[in-house]
Amino acid sequence: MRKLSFSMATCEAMAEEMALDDKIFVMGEDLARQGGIFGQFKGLPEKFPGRVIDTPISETFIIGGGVGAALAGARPVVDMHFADFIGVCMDEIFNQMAKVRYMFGGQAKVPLVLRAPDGMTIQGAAQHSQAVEAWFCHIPGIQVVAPSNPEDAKAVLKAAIRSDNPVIYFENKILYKETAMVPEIADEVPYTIGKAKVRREGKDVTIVSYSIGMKNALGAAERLAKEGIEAEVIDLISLSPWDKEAVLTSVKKTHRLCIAHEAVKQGGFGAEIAATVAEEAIEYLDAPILRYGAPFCPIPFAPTLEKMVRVFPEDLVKGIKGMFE
Amino acid sequence: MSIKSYREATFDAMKEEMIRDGTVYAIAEDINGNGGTHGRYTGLGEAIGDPGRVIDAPISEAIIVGSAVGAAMSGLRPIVDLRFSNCIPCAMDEIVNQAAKSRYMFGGQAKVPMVIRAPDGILKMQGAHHTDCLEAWFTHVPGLQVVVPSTPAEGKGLLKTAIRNDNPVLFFEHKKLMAMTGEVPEEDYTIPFGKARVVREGRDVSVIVYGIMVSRALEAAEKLAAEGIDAEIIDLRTLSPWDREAVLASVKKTGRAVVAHEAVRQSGFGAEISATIAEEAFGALKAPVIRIGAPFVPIPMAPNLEDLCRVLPENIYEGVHRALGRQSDR
Amino acid sequence: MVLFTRQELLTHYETMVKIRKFDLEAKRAREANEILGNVHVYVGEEAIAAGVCANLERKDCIESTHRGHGHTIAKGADINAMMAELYGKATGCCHGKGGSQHIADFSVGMLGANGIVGGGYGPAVGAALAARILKTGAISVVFFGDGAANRGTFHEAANIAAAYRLPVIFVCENNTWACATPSEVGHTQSVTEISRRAIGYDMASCVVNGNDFFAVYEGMKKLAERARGGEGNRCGILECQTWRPLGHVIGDTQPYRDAREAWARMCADDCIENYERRCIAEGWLEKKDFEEIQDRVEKMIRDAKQFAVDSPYPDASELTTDLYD
Amino acid sequence: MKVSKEQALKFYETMCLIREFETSVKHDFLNGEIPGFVHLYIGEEAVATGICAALDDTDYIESTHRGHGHCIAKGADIDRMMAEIFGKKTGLCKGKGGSMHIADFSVGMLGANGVVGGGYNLAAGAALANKMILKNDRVSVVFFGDGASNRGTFHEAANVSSAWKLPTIFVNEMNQWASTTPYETTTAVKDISDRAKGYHMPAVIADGKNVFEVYAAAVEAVERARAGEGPTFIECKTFRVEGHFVGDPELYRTREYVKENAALNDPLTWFDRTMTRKNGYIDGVIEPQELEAVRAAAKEKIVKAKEFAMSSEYPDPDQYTADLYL
Repeated sequence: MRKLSFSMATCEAMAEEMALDDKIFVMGEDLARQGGIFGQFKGLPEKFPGRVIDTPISETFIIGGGVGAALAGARPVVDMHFADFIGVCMDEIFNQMAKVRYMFGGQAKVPLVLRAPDGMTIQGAAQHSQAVEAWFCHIPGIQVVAPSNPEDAKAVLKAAIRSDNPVIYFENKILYKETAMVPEIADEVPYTIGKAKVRREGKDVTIVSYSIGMKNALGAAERLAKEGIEAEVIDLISLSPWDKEAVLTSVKKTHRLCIAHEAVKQGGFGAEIAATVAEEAIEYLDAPILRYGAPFCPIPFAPTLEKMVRVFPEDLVKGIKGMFE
Repeated sequence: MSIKSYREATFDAMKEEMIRDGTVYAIAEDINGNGGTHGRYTGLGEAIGDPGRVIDAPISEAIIVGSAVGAAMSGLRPIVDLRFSNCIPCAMDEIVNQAAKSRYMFGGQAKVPMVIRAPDGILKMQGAHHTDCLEAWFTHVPGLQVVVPSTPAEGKGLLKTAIRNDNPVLFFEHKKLMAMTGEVPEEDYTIPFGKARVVREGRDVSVIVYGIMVSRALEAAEKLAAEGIDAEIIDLRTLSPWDREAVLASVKKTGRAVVAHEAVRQSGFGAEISATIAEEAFGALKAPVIRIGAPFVPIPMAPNLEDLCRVLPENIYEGVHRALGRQSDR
Repeated sequence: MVLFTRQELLTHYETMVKIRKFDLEAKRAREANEILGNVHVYVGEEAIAAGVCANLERKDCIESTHRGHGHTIAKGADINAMMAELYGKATGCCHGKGGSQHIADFSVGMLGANGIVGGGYGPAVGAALAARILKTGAISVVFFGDGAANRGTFHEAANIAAAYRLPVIFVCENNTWACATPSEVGHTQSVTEISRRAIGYDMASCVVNGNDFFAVYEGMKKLAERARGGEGNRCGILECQTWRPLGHVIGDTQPYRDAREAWARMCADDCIENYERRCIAEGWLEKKDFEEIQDRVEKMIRDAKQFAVDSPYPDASELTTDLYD
Repeated sequence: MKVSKEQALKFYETMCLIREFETSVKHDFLNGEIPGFVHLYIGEEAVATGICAALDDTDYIESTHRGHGHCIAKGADIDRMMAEIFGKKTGLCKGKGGSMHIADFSVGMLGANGVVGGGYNLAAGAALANKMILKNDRVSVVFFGDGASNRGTFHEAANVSSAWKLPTIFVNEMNQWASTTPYETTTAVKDISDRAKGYHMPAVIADGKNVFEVYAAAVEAVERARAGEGPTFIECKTFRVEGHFVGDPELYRTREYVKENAALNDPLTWFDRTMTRKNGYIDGVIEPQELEAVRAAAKEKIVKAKEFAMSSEYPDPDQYTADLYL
């Protein structure tokens, strides 16, 4: 165990896996010289000469090329610079990456990891702040993960790299600087994609979140504890597939559900969680499901406006206390 | 009134709007070659007496949409056709980062009045690259409006609204609609966005649908009526904005809800509807909210596998029975 | 060589100085955290925006890049509103919703900076199409960097502009750096002169020294006249070879190159000094003309900053305005 | 360049197989036995044949929606191809792909593509993997039409292939029609291969009806690619005889126009005419009856393939979620 930042934890995961398998390579913009714009690839170019490749600003190639490389037997990890740019290569993700294996009846496999730094920083404005994970949960053929802390960052990335499926790895830009104790992981399977973790046990209400949203979930749980409400906090970690059972089990225990994410509320992944519970465990609920997400507008630049699109622990606290009135 | 196919009804809508307003133009691949997919544009240039406003585009989706954004910001009202919903991802950035955001980012200086028409849905063995229903993505994008018409008459009125409306609109049309015929008013009319219509009144269960699913729900309702089950069917018409009030009012009346669409079930728009009901009509719910959508796979080619991905009247019928069967013991 | 009137010479000089001082102030303010978010400055490339826009009329449209302050000023935007926008104030040209990276002033045909590299081609082509259908006689200019030249959107736009005979001028600001990656042949670039690609679209092209206002002006003049003069393929590529003396974005420590050298290289070939030298050598202007303008602009920028600082932030109620009509 | 008579006959066999295959598919589609979308390669046979003859089984090709010809030329099993087009479980893709997504990875055919211009980046990526990561000398070929040449994906793949000297070969099938649009109305250049100049990429124009000329161009490109000298652009001037898809009413062009151009560009009649006389491509000539024998054998094979397809089962319903995740 030693203290590592989220971004260093991802570097470590990459380095360990690349050392184990020389079919793994990294491709993206600004990697070789700068180690990624958030330092999330630092040291790799030196450690693995020739296996960290600077691409032009050609996202359709970064993904499409990654898919082709995977089809040819390599194991690419590609970087999307900002998740906001993912729309630029949506076709390569949706029509190629996600479908080739299925369309071709299992002849192909696409062991590719797409690293996508997402979320709001400070005044990043409309095109550098988005959380778009929900789109990809609607796409059969890819897996979607979004870890919330350095330890998971490493374990989940290792699992993603070892997976023979295409995985989109959302890494929140604010979380990069978070530090925490991270264990050296030996060679055993570090994490099983699709499994959630109960971060905090509780009996009164279930709070479900992932990625940066966990700050709100845990923050709210602490405040609620002071008022005698014991919240159970579930970190989904993986969104597609997602750990339905973990959520249902918890809700059947607590009878209350609160969901929070940074992404726009309408059409967000929170809706999938709420809808699933409404269909499979509604008879256990003692209160309406609460869902928190950004209001329905792009991320504005001005600080006064930007504050309005963020979700804060206080919002959850207020809503959850309402469940008990 | 006269009987028209969906194709003819929407053609009339474009024709009338393009004659009325010289700033409306249509651009697509093959638009003059074969009238675009399903011949929805055949003869449009001549019909409006101005072939220059019906433009053949290269196979360059990014620029077809991107240029439409620029043209719209410069005073035109483009109708962009992307042939198949699966071509949308080729222009995803132009839609979500340019069309949707320009007005907002630039503080209202710009406006982007454009319509993107995209035929979608399963027809017959077209494989995984020509059939997906992608509406859910765009309901998650502030700045866009999403329309999914269900009949020829609806198609005409909604398309006219979309063309006159000053926002970027995604107009999803199920391929099975194209040849569907129905009564279409001759006169000039529009249908407001965000206002659902109750297609069939009922007291036992609310069936919330849109697009092609409306006719399938009606079919299911007939079968249910024969068993004495009275289903209320709501056609959302537009998904963003969507008529929460109408849905909530109906569910509060019936106490039961079934939501159905042809898109993949996981993270589809049905989830938003169902989640909203669970939040805001919770007290009125007598049963779980049933959600029906395609299984979590791309569309396979083999006809028998393909059929497993369709959402048909029997699926809705069966869903209603599930809603009625499992009473909530709350 | 065109002969400028004394007034024109002074105006062009003032434009360049205005851009330089505006961006140095923006740099200072960002480094002092008086403004936040991504700020990309145009220092060193002033002659391009000035030389290109000097050939444009108000009705002509420009599509800018993430490095857009220079283009906005050269096209005639109000610098008070611009500075206020950088501060995210209600008085900003985008009411504080856009910020540096999404700055725009439609009243002078500046259709917006773009956070998406290569996102401007489409709108520029569309604006030209609109000009044709509305018969306004306007032409469009899209600025793009050597990095953006590798986006597929360039190819699609160039082809369509040429195939439709639209009056679009593609102005490449080849400053040799794509963010942290050098645009070297064999690294991420396949051609030394991006304008070579004009051949593939049967387009006119012209390569000029981007640090020489007069060369840029001349090159642009030729292409603009061709674009306005009706017949045949009316679009063209103007490649301006220049240099990016500062980091990609303010706060970029430039681990990928020697920052001091990068700055020194500009000082040795500064477009503003080149302009002064030429004017004095030709006996067109004198030193005091320049000093007089320098002082005047100095004050303008100070006032602009004051205006920005004094302006209020947008009211929270503005959050969802300017989204739908 | 000269080739052996055997090689020439091999070319002919492949071209006949493609022609017979497509003719049979067209027939079965029109009488309703094959549903979905089917795009025919009739008239362009010499391109796939000449290019693939220069490749090894371990080399890759990325195909298009008009992919049957590429698939056959690359050596895919014809019975299983036909079964796939009928959506049967014995198909190359177990009935999941169909005509537009046909693929046979066992012979390096990385798939037809329903997205126009979807193949460039995949091919360039395979080339990158082989050259820079797996360190072998395999080459990748991407076929694309004049319409697809306007997709931005071409630009991105061409630039990286040249910048990194990847073993990617861009084979443009200039068949003059982007589905229903004559290429000149939406394409800014006469010779699409001119675009190679924008990437410092060598380019050559080949007569698409002349399998020898195509083959020669391919051999040179493959040598260059294997030698690490980077990509090549081969533009094959050909003509799309059939509609964009089977059932296309072709309102956009006249019968006469099609007949005339089909006759001018047909690779099989050209081959017959040229080989039965003294010519610069082989020593001696090929007798008409030898050609007839090849044609007959091809017909025979296709009849068998159809029987195989018809007699095969549809996939078991429980297979619909298979082959998605590992």
